Amino acid sequence: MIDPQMFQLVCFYAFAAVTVVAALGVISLRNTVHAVLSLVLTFFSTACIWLLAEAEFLAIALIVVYVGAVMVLFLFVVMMLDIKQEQVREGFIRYLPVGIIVALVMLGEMLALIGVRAMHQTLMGANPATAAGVSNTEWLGHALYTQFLLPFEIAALILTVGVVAAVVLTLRHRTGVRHQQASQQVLVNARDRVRVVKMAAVTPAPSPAPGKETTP
Amino acid sequence: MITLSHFIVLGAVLFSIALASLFINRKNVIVLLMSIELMLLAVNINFVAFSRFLGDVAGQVFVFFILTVAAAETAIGLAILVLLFRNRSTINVAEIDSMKG
Amino acid sequence: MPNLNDILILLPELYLAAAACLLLLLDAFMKAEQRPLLHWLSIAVLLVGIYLVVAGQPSQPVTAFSGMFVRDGVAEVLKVFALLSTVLVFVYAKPYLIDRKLFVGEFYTLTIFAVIGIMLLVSAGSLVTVYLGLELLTLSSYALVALNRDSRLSSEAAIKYFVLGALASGMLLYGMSMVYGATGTLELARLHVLATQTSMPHLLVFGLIFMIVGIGFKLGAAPFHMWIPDVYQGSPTAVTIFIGSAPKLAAFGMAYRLLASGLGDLAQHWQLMLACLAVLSLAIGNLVAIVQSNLKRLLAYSTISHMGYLLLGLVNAGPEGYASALFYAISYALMSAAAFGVILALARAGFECEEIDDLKGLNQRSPWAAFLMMLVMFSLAGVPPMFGFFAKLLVFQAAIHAGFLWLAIVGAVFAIIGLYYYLRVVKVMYFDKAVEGTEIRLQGDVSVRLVLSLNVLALLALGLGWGPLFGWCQRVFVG
Amino acid sequence: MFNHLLSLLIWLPIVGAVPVLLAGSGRPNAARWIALLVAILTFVASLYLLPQYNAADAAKQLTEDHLWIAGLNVHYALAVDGISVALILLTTFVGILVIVGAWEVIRVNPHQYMAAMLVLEGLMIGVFCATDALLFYVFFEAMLIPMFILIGVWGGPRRVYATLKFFIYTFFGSIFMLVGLIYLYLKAGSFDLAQLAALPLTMKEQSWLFFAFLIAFAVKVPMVPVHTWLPDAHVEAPTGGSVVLAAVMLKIGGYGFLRFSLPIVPDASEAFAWLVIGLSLIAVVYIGYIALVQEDMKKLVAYSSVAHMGFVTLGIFIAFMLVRGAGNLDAAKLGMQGAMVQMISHGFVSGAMFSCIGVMYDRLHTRQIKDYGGVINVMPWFGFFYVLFAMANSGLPGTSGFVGEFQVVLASFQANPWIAFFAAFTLIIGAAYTLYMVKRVLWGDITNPHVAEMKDINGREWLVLGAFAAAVLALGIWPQPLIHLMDSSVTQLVTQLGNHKI
Amino acid sequence: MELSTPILLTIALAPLAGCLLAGFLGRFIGRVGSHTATILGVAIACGLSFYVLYQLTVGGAPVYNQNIYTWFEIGRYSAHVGFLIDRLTAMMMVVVTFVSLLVHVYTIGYMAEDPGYQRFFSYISLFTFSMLMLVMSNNFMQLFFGWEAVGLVSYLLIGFWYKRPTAIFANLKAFLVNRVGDFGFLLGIAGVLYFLGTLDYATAFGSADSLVGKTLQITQNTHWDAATVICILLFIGAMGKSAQVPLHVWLPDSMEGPTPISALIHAATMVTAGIFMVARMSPLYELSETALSFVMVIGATGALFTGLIGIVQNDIKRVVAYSTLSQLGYMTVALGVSAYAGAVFHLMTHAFFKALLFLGAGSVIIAMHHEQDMRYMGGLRKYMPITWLTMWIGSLALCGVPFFAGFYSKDAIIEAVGESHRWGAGYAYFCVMAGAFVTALYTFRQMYLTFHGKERFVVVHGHGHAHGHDEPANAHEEPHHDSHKDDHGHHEPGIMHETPKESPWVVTLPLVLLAIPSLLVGFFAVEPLLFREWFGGAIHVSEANNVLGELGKEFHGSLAMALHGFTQLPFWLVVAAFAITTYIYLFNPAVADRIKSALKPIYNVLNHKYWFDAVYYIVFARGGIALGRALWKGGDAAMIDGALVNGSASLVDRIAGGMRRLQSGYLYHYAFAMILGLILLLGGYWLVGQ
Repeated sequence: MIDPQMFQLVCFYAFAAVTVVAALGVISLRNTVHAVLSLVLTFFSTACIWLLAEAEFLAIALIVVYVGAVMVLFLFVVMMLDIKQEQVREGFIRYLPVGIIVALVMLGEMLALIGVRAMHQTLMGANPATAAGVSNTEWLGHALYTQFLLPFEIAALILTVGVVAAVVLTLRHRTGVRHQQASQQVLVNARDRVRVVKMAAVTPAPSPAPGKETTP
Repeated sequence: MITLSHFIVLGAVLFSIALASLFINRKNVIVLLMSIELMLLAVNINFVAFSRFLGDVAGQVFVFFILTVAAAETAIGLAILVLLFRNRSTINVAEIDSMKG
Repeated sequence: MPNLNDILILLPELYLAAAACLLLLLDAFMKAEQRPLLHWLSIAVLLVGIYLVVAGQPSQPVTAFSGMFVRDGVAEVLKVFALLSTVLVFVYAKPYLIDRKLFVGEFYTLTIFAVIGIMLLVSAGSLVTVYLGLELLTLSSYALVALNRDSRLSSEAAIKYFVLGALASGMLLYGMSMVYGATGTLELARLHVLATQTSMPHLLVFGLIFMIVGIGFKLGAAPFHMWIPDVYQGSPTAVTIFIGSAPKLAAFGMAYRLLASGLGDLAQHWQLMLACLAVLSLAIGNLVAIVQSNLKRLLAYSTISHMGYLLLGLVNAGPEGYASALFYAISYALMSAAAFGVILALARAGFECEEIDDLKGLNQRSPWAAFLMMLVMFSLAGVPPMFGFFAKLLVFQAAIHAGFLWLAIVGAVFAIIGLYYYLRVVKVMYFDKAVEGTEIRLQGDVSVRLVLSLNVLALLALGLGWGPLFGWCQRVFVG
Repeated sequence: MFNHLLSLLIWLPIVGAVPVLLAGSGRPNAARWIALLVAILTFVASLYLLPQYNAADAAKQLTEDHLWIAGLNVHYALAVDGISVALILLTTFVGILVIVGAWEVIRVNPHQYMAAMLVLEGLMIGVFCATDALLFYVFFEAMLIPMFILIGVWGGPRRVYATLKFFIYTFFGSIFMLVGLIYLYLKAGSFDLAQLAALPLTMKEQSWLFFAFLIAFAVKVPMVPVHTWLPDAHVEAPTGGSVVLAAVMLKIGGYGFLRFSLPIVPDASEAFAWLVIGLSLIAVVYIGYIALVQEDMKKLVAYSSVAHMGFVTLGIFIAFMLVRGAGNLDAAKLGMQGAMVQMISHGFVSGAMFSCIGVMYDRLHTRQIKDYGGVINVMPWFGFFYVLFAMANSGLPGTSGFVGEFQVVLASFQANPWIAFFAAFTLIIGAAYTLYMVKRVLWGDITNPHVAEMKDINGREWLVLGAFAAAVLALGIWPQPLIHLMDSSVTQLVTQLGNHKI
Repeated sequence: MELSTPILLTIALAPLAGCLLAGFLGRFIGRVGSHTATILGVAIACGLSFYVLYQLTVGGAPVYNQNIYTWFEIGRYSAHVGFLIDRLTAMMMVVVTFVSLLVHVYTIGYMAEDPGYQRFFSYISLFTFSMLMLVMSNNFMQLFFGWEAVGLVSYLLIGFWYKRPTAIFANLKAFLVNRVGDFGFLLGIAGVLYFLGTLDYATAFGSADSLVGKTLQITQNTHWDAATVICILLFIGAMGKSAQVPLHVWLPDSMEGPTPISALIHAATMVTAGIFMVARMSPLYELSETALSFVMVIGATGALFTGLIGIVQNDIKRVVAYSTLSQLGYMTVALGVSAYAGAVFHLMTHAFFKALLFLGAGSVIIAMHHEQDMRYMGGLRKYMPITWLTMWIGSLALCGVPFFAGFYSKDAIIEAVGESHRWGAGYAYFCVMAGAFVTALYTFRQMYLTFHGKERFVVVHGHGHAHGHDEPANAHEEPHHDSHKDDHGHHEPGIMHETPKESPWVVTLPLVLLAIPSLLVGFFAVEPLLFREWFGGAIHVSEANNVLGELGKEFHGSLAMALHGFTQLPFWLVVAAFAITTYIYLFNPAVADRIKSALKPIYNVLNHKYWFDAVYYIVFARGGIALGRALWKGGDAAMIDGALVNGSASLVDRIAGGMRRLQSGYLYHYAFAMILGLILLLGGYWLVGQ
């Protein structure tokens, strides 16, 4: 019988490894679409790790909100913008050493200050939600609508702002666009439509048909 | 046995990766946006872990809000990105230097 | 559970949120010609907001929504001046927006949302509220910066602001997570209590450092200042004026809430860190401003240096220091509003009045505008009897009192260097000959001129009678 | 109202500047007349100080004290002693003359010029009245603004460099004083000068504070080596600006030493008196030589100002050697009175010299000595005044220039003969540079045809120069009234020097 | 009967009133009005001075010593304006006002055609006022006032013809050299105040004895005797004003001024102020042998060596000027041997005969139409007999021929020096003795060249000639001289357009009036002044130093003294000089040139006036300007402004320029900065905080 705790640990390491590798992929993959997909993988594995921590609601929310919405948005934008692939990774290698050094220094300082050793003694206790006799979602939901009511409302405002901002930034009332105006079409006179121009009879030079050029 | 430090170290590693990405990526703004997502993810891992280990709900609620805000933030960020691309026809970070000094 | 009392305490914010939504709706159904109505309505909304803030102010600090929201004197002062400076922003911005076809309802609604963010931030009783208030403010700001959608500079500024802002938020959050981990609470009041009892003091300081980065970013203190020049320059001036005024109050509020209300007992740690930030800000702000030719950019660097002075007050880490920093933030918001106000009033379609040289010979063309700008510059430079001088005096005093005499001397030295570029602006206006063929004078209607004049003269008047205001600032920290 | 005489003196010109400004460029004459009226009213009001002020009483008088800023215990506190009264009278006197002197000369925006002058006058009076250190500082710094404008707008070709240099130099000096004042406030809980004077301070504190004060006032005086702003500022300033700058503003430096360095940090002042004395003597000799070779008249007079102000600082600081070294209070008083008389006298003489140069400049539009020569041929009346002021500048007895120098030399001999030796050197070098200029400008045959076209001074210029001449002679012939006016104040100041703080 | 203050005030102020009238209202009251006003003023002063003298000597009035008003009063130190009228003062007042009055009158003729007529009268009246203030003073402050005021007037008058480069060079030089003296004088006064605590004569002299034994610390180990320091410092002032070597260089140049001025200021009165001052300070000088020796040696050097220069001068006024220098030397020697009365006596006689000589020279100059070079004169005796005669009287007085005024004073000095045993007295005796010979040499040479021999000018009738300007003196080594232009088209040297003629009465009358005292004053005054303690308390001589007292024992009346004089060496030296000059200039003029070439080196030395001027010019004028320029460019411009002020500004600029590059515009740099900031904060805490 596998020790459930050991199993959890193995799972944790597996998901953590995937998370880190995928995260590295996010920042190093040449193709932006691949990078986005790598990020999706990161989120997935993180969600799994959260499941290990018995934060089911957030794990699901992460996948639903992030993978389902945000990442799609990313992909949409990546597709929309016509980015030249060759250029996007230029210089990556050149600055990689600096990046690694900085990241390592950062990590070193962080780990040193966090006091990892002390935390290593901290074991996961009983699930507080279970202890309270509710599910994780209920547990969260209760807090959210009582203690955290105000933040919840603020979050609503923030989303409103997000909508307004996205709209004001991207919605265009294009002035150059020609709409069909039926009333004017109806009112038009024939002579306004056609102008008869008299021309000398000249043999036109052979030239390619205009239609052919436009086809890609 | 999963301890708190496992989570925190994972968060720290992700955070460091995201930070490093921010300045070794010199061509693509989208990667920067994704790095920021990574960073928030690291934060979220921390919060979830602390919440779980402390047995306190607030951390997980905070994660909920972070996710919400991050979504809105991403929407705005991408909108700005689109604007940028429309105005300059590039999202190359190294070319966004009209203002300096 | 929240009750009616909670609602009453939150009334100004709720009112503003409702009003903002209404304005948003109104705008959707409004014709372009009717938009001035929106302008006046927005101003009225803010003014009523001020009234609600002041009128409903409880005599003792009260909390609402499970301690998420604190309504105390500090919040009151900050809110009043944030609202007030936003009123100024609206007044000054109108002609500019009209000239540039940016006169859209979203400017007003987004700004009001940002102000709500500020109000929530400065009233925050919990790290969550801090974060959400901050995000409400910054997200609105991102959008405002990019408001001029066809401008290369605007979008560049917006993306820089966005990426760096998100980075800063990330760091702030990381710090919050650590603080949470160390203390197990998000409530500032409890944090204050638990901070001394934690078994992981290093973790706490570690979190503190990350939070200081977030605060430094919001203030625009070096080395987290890099966004300021580009954003100030790239944004439409009507937005720059907003970013340059009310959010500085918010940044002070945030610093106060996090550092003083939350982690006041770690002062010995953050004092020195803020001192370092202050020195760097003073140096970078003042020095680099010297070589600027763009007026907005110059003011941006001047902002950085001013935040350095504000930090001088904060390092005191006591009531008098907070009072002086608050005083400084107020003075800076008013001065900044006035400075950009003059620029806005001088700009017109096809003429941004952004370059320092655009002000050449202003005294010949428009003596009053030149006079106003001169007063503002002297105030920013800290020459008595202007308001700005006394603000500096107070932060110097606070720093010295806390034993940071060297810091005050550094501040003094950089004040001299700073003087140079402010004087350069005055020089251009007064001593240089106007360029032939340019026409530069005050634009806009009576309201702009009147309010602008009042704003600038207030800098002088407050210089002569800053006692009551300072008294107010002092009182809110004593109780 | 007479409880508020000092406030009246300060605010009358400042408030009076508003209608002047409002008169606008459209009605320059109205602006001029209003300005003159205000200046005259101020002068008349300042004359009222004389009967009001009791010279026999050493205490500060005509006190006004209102709490200004409760939070910092800052007071709007005004009071005068004899020294202040003398300097205020000088200010209001010069105030009229610069207005008259600028009458037709300033053509561009005369209303702004006049308004700036009036504001400046009010602020300078404020400096001399303030008994609260912060109030003093406010006036002290605010003064820079109108002066900055005066030089920058109506100045010469290099005015921008000059005025920036002026402003930044002075600001540089005073900002450290501000830090020092805050430090003192934190110790004393008040900015009141009397309380600061009574504050015990260690030698280390005193030394730091001493240098904070020194740098502020040394720049203002100006003392070597922080004097280089002065020649530039003078050369580029309009005549009126130069007059005010030389006649009154420099005095504020000397006044500052009396009000701050001496009472607040007496022991450090004693310890570093050698430094100030040394710099003063360098000012006399070194600057004298530099003045000798100046080719620009204003620069020359500016340098001579530095040299003359050297006597002021010398007279003030030998007091320490005399009081604490020799125990000779009377000699210290003599030196300090000499310094004070020198201040007042230099106000008249330098003001007059700059007015003279202005008269010539208005006619020929150059200040280069080489462009002149033989001016006396066409401007005999002007020549009379010019020679008179030149002689006063070189310290001829019978003119005011002599009195202070004489007293300071007499007093410094008591301190140390060598000090007197170098100080008396001014007799030679001062005469050399002044008369060398007179020789090249006034005497000789006319070589520049433009000089031949110069007209002698008109009635307005007569009035200005005549008033200066009257003052120069009156003070030179009978200085006792002035000395009596300041006597009790100086006595008290000197007596206080004997009190050690540590 | 006591002297009344109003009278004394009138004496001082009457000339001032005249001065102001002529100066400020000259244009309205005209020439006649001006000279009337000023002459009236001086005449009043002169008359009242005689009255005062009479009161003091005959009327038995006590010494007047009162303050008029307080100049300043600070603690125990005070300075007043007041008068001390004793016999010394009274004598000086009479001399000053009398000579001044005559010069005023003379000026009517001399300056008749000068456009600056009123101005001139105003100046000389101002001078009279200043000189009276000087001599009447009862304290050091007022003394210094008068001292400088006469310097001012001297400055104005030397530069009276301000168009001339030489004149304005000379007046600047005069003022500055005087200032060098005043420098010492002021320090001397400061010393008096330091040691005696007062500026009042009476008090100071009264406590003079307290100086004995006091010292002044000069360096750590050097202490100088107080009295010596004070006296030498004061004497430095006298050296400037009374043109003692080496501060004598201004006096010859001062001849650029109109001749009446040369007579009044630069011969009779102002230059003797130094002598008067030392005599006045005799209570102090008596305390210091060293100082007196110093005075004596300086005086003796001047007496001989400046006289020697006179021999080679060709300008008629310059001869007299050098003679003045020499005679001032005599007076100074007398002071140096404590024969103060002798010095003052010589001062008085000299005032008369030297004024006479100057005015005579002026008369000649008028007649020669402003030609001053004696080489173009000769044989003028027949054209201007009064001038000739009076000038001979003056010359003989100058040479010290018995019975003439100069004899009594000069002989007394020589004898007094002979009596003295002071350090340096031997040298001084030689100098004054040789000086007597030299004096006679240049005096007779001058008289012969001017009045005797054959005419060295040609009269070409034709067109008239405008008077009004003296011509500059002969070539001398002033740098500005070359640039000098003849301002009214002067004739060729030696060409006259009309015959010389005797001057008008306003000119000759003063000559005659001065000739009388030059002849007689010595005979009558010698006994009381020198030997009968006439000055009373005004002059103090300690018993040990009383050389005049020694001489007095052998004095048996003026007549006997004169007769005795014929047997003395000085007289025979004069005779010898007379013989030599008579031979050379009257009979064999060619000898002069031969001697000149034979003694070329000595001639050169004399002609260049021992190179004093040249050295001073190079060292002080040029050197001062070079030093000033070096300090200016090197110190102010390069070091303070260049390195410190602009240097720090450009340093700030450069740093700013460097720092702005940090703001590169690249997002990744911005992010990097933030991260770096974070890392540093963390690292800082890691290192420091833990």
